[in-house]
Amino acid sequence: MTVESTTARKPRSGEPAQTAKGGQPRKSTGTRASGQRKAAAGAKGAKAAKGRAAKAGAAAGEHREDDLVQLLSPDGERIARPDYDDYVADLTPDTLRGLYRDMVLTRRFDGEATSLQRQGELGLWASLLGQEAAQIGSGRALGDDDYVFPTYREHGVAWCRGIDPVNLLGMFRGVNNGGWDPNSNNFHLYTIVIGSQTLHATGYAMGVAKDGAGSAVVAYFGDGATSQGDVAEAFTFSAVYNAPVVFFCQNNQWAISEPTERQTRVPLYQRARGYGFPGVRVDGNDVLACLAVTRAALEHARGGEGPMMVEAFTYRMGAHTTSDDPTKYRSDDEREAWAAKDPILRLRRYLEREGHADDAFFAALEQESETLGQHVRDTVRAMPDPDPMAIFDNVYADGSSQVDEERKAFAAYQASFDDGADAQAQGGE
Amino acid sequence: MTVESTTARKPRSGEPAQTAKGGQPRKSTGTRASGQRKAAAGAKGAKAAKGRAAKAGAAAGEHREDDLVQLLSPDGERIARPDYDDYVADLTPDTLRGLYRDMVLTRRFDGEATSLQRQGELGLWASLLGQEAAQIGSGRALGDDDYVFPTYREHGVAWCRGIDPVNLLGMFRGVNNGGWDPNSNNFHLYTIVIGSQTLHATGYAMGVAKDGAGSAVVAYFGDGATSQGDVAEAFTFSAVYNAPVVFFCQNNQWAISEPTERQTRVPLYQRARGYGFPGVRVDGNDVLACLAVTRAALEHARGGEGPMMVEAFTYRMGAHTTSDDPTKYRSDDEREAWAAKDPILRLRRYLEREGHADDAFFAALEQESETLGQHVRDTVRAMPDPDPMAIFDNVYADGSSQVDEERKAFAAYQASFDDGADAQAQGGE
Amino acid sequence: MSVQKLSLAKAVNESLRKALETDPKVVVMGEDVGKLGGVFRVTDGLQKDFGEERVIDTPLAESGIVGTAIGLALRGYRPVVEIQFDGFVFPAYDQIVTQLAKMHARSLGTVKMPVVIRIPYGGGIGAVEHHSESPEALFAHVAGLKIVSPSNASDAYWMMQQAIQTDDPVIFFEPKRRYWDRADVDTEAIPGPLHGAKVVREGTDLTLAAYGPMVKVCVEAAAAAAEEGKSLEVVDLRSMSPIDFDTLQASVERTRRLVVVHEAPVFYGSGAEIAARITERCFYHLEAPVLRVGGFHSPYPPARLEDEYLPGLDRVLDSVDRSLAY
Amino acid sequence: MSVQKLSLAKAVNESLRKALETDPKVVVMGEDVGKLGGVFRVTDGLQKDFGEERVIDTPLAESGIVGTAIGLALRGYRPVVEIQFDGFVFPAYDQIVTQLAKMHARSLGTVKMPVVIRIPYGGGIGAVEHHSESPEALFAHVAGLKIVSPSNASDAYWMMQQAIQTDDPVIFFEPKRRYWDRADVDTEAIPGPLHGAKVVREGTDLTLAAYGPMVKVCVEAAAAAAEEGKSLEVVDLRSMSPIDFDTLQASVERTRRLVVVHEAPVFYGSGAEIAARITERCFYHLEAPVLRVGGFHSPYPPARLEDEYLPGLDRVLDSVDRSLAY
Ligand SMILES: Cc1ncc(C[n+]2csc(CCOP(=O)(O)OP(=O)(O)O)c2C)c(N)n1
Ligand SMILES: Cc1ncc(C[n+]2csc(CCOP(=O)(O)OP(=O)(O)O)c2C)c(N)n1
Ligand SMILES: [Mg+2]
Ligand SMILES: [Mg+2]
Repeated sequence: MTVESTTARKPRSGEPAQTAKGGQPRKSTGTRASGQRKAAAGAKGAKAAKGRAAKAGAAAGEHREDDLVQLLSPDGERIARPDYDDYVADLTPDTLRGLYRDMVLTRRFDGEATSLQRQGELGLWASLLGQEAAQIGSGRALGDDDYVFPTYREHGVAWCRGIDPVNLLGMFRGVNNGGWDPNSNNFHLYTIVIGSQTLHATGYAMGVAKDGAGSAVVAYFGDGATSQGDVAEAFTFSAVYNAPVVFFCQNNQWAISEPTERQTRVPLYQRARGYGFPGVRVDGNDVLACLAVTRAALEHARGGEGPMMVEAFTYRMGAHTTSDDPTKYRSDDEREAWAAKDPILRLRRYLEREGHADDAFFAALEQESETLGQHVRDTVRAMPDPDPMAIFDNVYADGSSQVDEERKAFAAYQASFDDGADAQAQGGE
Repeated sequence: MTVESTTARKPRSGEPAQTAKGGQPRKSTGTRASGQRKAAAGAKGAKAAKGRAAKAGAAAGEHREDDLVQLLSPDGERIARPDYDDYVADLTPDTLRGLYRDMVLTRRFDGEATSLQRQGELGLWASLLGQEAAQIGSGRALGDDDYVFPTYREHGVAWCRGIDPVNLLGMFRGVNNGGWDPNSNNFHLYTIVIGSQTLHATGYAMGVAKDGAGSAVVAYFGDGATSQGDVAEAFTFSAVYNAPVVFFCQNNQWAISEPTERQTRVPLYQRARGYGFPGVRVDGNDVLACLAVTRAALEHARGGEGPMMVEAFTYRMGAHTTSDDPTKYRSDDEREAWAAKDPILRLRRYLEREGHADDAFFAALEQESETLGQHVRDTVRAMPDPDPMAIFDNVYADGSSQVDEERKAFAAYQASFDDGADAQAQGGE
Repeated sequence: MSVQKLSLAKAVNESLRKALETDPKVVVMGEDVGKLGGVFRVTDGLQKDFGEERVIDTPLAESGIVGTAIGLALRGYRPVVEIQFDGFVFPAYDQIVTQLAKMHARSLGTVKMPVVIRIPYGGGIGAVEHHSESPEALFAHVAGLKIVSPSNASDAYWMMQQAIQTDDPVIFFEPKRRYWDRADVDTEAIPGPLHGAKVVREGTDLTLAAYGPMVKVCVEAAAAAAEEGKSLEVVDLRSMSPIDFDTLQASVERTRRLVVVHEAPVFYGSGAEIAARITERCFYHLEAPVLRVGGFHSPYPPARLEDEYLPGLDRVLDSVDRSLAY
Repeated sequence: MSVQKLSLAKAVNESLRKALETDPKVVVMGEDVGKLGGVFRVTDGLQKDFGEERVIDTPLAESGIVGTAIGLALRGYRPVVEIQFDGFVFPAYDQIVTQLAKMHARSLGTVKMPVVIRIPYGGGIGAVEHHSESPEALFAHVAGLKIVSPSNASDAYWMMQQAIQTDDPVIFFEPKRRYWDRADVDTEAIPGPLHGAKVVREGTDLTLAAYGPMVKVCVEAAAAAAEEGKSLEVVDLRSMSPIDFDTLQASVERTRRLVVVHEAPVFYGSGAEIAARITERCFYHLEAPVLRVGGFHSPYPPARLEDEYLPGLDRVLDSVDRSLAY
């Protein structure tokens, strides 16, 4: 049995952000010529959404520094937010449980990956611990036709897109540099060079607009990334071309060892205004708020209003990666304080408070978690090393005589060992 | 007789932005160990300035889109601006005439350069026509210890710094890539790669702060440059380190053939806010307003408040450079409309209205213009081509065996012609 | 057959026009490529005829231009990007090297990157700093990129057609000082392979290898040498990555001597790769070491010195003589 | 005399400490260099001892780091900049190539650029993409930059001292997989010239030339070859720009054979320049073409393939045999 994301498990319905596209099965985009269909769908969606988007957009514009959008208190109480309540009004207990389930399974997967790194099965792991609400909230806001450009830490978003999380591990194990077809789930490859993908997202969104498609693009990036020139250029291009892109910044307050004050002296969401589009700060540990704000931002983009920025204010509970030692630069107190705002706990409290989930649900989920963990462990351990000749594959789509020459020489060199002809082989390292 | 800038001509006094440094003669900065002196001076200046700077800064923060700081109407009427009036309260008729003189002589120099290009004496010229007020206004706001990082069009600022304008022509003639010692006038070399110098300015300003010097740095750039990632990074670094740098953007509304809408969808001065420092939009054809706003921004920077952005809203009356043909992309009407707002005419009207200048002044200035023109023409025509061996000079400060080897080989090659030994020499191109 | 006499600039323009006509996914983008038609007028008239959605004036940010072109390619477009001058490609270097070049491999082949980056390059036009450089080696070292440079209008036309059709990123270096050189262009010919070298003049005593702007200089040098009874073969490499070593090797095996000529600095330049590889392939054939003629290890000099800096007939012939003296 | 056994990382650390102590104008800057002491702990403890004004955690923007370092240098500082990994230097490439490298020449010598850019480089540590590259050739082609790479702790210490004292920009490539290798460092020795090569093992049959991480591999290869009766000389080039061709030439004139080894791709790599120049200088001495061993023309592969990709003992010895077979 494989455990899938809540979205992938069942046809979607009743989620307003997807209304325009209803329960249509996911299709890869890429070069397909479905411009017309999407254009129509987009127009419909845009119309329906317009009013609300404008409302939320306006709200965003007036945000004060401390105006963090929050729909759930850390204790799991529902907080009224007239400007965003509409965006979660449709959530059924089932959907809420689904959000919870996705967060729990993502955390479980993440924990497994951390263990696998410790066991030497992975070379490195970048944990999302603590950022589950930001990722599941925003990830579940996406429509099938929307497209995601992640960093290297968007495991929860990948999960929402229906990527088998095991595929994410290939690059961390060192068997590939990205192990999935971006177009099969509208989820681009992980990008390690900080900020680069925001321009790809913008270009993609320019293409979406050109196609008259009604979908949107989400570019994920961190607080540290906001300092990169590329991110600023993405802001400029998207504003100038009015590209339907949502800039989703997970401000987890650290860029490796550097606190956000090393990147900015004002809250990051304010950056957007100076480029001519709205920015909103949302409680990144509140999955409902993240869902609502992302839905609003996507509507804004799909509705032809251009880019929008979301700053999800959250916290990186773990180390930057398994190579990092956070004790060198941050206090335990800070981590403790944030543990109290745990995103999963918060939704659980809400579910329990409202009576939306019972012990059976939690027990079944625990069982699913175990199954997922087993699947991850088994599959990763079975991942073979690539064939050495793979070095020469896919350097070019249309080939290159330079690669051909080197491939040939290397094959001959390799063959010289098979022959046992080469005495030096014995001295190899 | 050489014609010098108004500042260079006489010791300064009575200009409040320079009070802290009084009439001290200009000295080169660079690595000299005058930190203490300047720190002290800076502290004094900062204190005195604090009140006004805060006032102007606050005003900047509240700017609305249409809030263009203007002290002189196109007709030369003085417009009251309580937030900036203080910054020009000290101006004597003599100072006003000096500003006029600097604008006129700058325009004359610029026109000579354009002619010299047409005559084949220069390979290229980037005219500042129409931007005299932005450059003289901001340039005259500078203190001796302040440092300027220009683009390739800051001829008026160079003039204010006391650079012999002929030195600016070397790179356009093709005899060097920058013909002055930046430290002798605190005026860095022209930078052609768009935006790069804003980071140099920021780094320099970080050094100024480290030294405890009370001076400031001004980075000039265009509207097009605001799209470059480097400029955004300069904003980030200067804000994070609270570096005393003024970002002076001359929005002349064109980046070669592209109007400002290709770079932004909101007024450029708003960009600063998103990085946590104030931005002001000033009428770039109003020399008094440019002087006042730059003085305020410099005070802000010198006073330890960090960076500030000034957008001087002006217009490029000429072609981008002598290689450009603006008829391909812009209408004559636009140019006409702006001709009516001519910065020199505007100040002349004010001077005349107030009775600050008589015919004798204008006649003498005309004479000075002629002298300057003659000086420019004579000096440029006499500028020798560099020695071919100069190719190998200054590649490294500490030498390199690679350069030595190539220098030697080239010298030998050159010598082979002198010998007349090489028959091929006859076929040379 | 349809033969026209076109300048190199116009040949690129016609080729772009053809591509825009044939493939709705082709877009042209860059600074000033629209209304102005580019600072060299290479895209002249294209925006007028194909609209602002196809011929796009971009913000002044090279990383943004290439980065968004990558995104457009991911969406199924085939962007042809203009970098205004050689010296302004560096802000885009990161996107080119870490993203554009590696995306196909990173995706294990699932994603293609049909992006052409046009760069007017090289000196000889009396320009200011950053407007005369030859940075091709800085790209050729990077796997995943293809690097070409036409030397004449006909090649410019056809190589641009082929570059746009390639599913890999191609850096298309246009020899700006040859923009105004005219030649017959047969727009219905069947072109040779994009990465194939061409023997443009046959000879027996020595091979001159060049590409882009230096081909003309080499052909002229060969003519001058012929008057002195020396028979030089000239190979137009056309592609710097990959390099058609087979054609060059065949030539050198005949002539036994090779001089490589380019504008870029010799130190770590493309001549080094060619010299090293040809020496390895033709070790027993070579009568002289492969010699290199090119720019010096110095920043490109101010315009009044560029005639000294750029390899001209004299410097080429000097090296020819040095080679023949072995 | 003060000899300590230090790891290469610690040797750089001690060298930076010494520079911070001696010259108040030296500042260390980069991402995570402060409290964390860098991801490789090369700057460990420096911020604690010299404060945040001397050891500066920067925003996450490499162009900004190098660009502000240039500004600081103009103000009289001597910045030592860290780029966290080889693959992240490219956002700074424009500032390095168009500004840092050219400022001294642009100013006709009036301005100096004493900036050191430290880059941990190369593979062999099982890292993810962009963390294992060897981009030295992409800098060495650019005039105005000096490029060095130490192969051991002692050189690391001294070359860093010298690099900081140089009035030109120096790109200091640190062989990250040798960070933990320990060697004696004499902090009172008199070092050889920064750009001088060193014969680190003498031999008579063939010269192996390498720098940085590959020196160790070559020394091991020479030891293995010795057991088979082949006498290999090993030259540690130490500097890739300029290159000490004199020392290398002298070696090759003795051994008559040369194999150049580096991690970077062979195609357009530093081996090409070395092969071309040494062939020119030693044409009549060489018994075999200069052979090159290095990375392939492909993106650096995923970690599980890097042992195949990187030149190891076997591949070096294979080329030695090929050379000797001529
Ligand atoms: C261009 C570039 N420079 C440096 C790095 C090394 N690096 C990897 S992650 C990271 C910090 C990123 O911080 P942030 O953007 O906040 O994302 P987070 O890791 O916190 O999710 C750094 C400096 C990189 N990957 N790319
Ligand atoms: C990085 C870079 N890209 C392109 C160019 C070519 N170029 C020179 S000036 C210019 C327009 C600059 O516009 P703006 O910043 O508004 O300054 P202005 O010329 O209007 O004063 C361009 C595109 C350049 N110099 N540098
Ligand atoms: Mg972060
Ligand atoms: Mg402009």
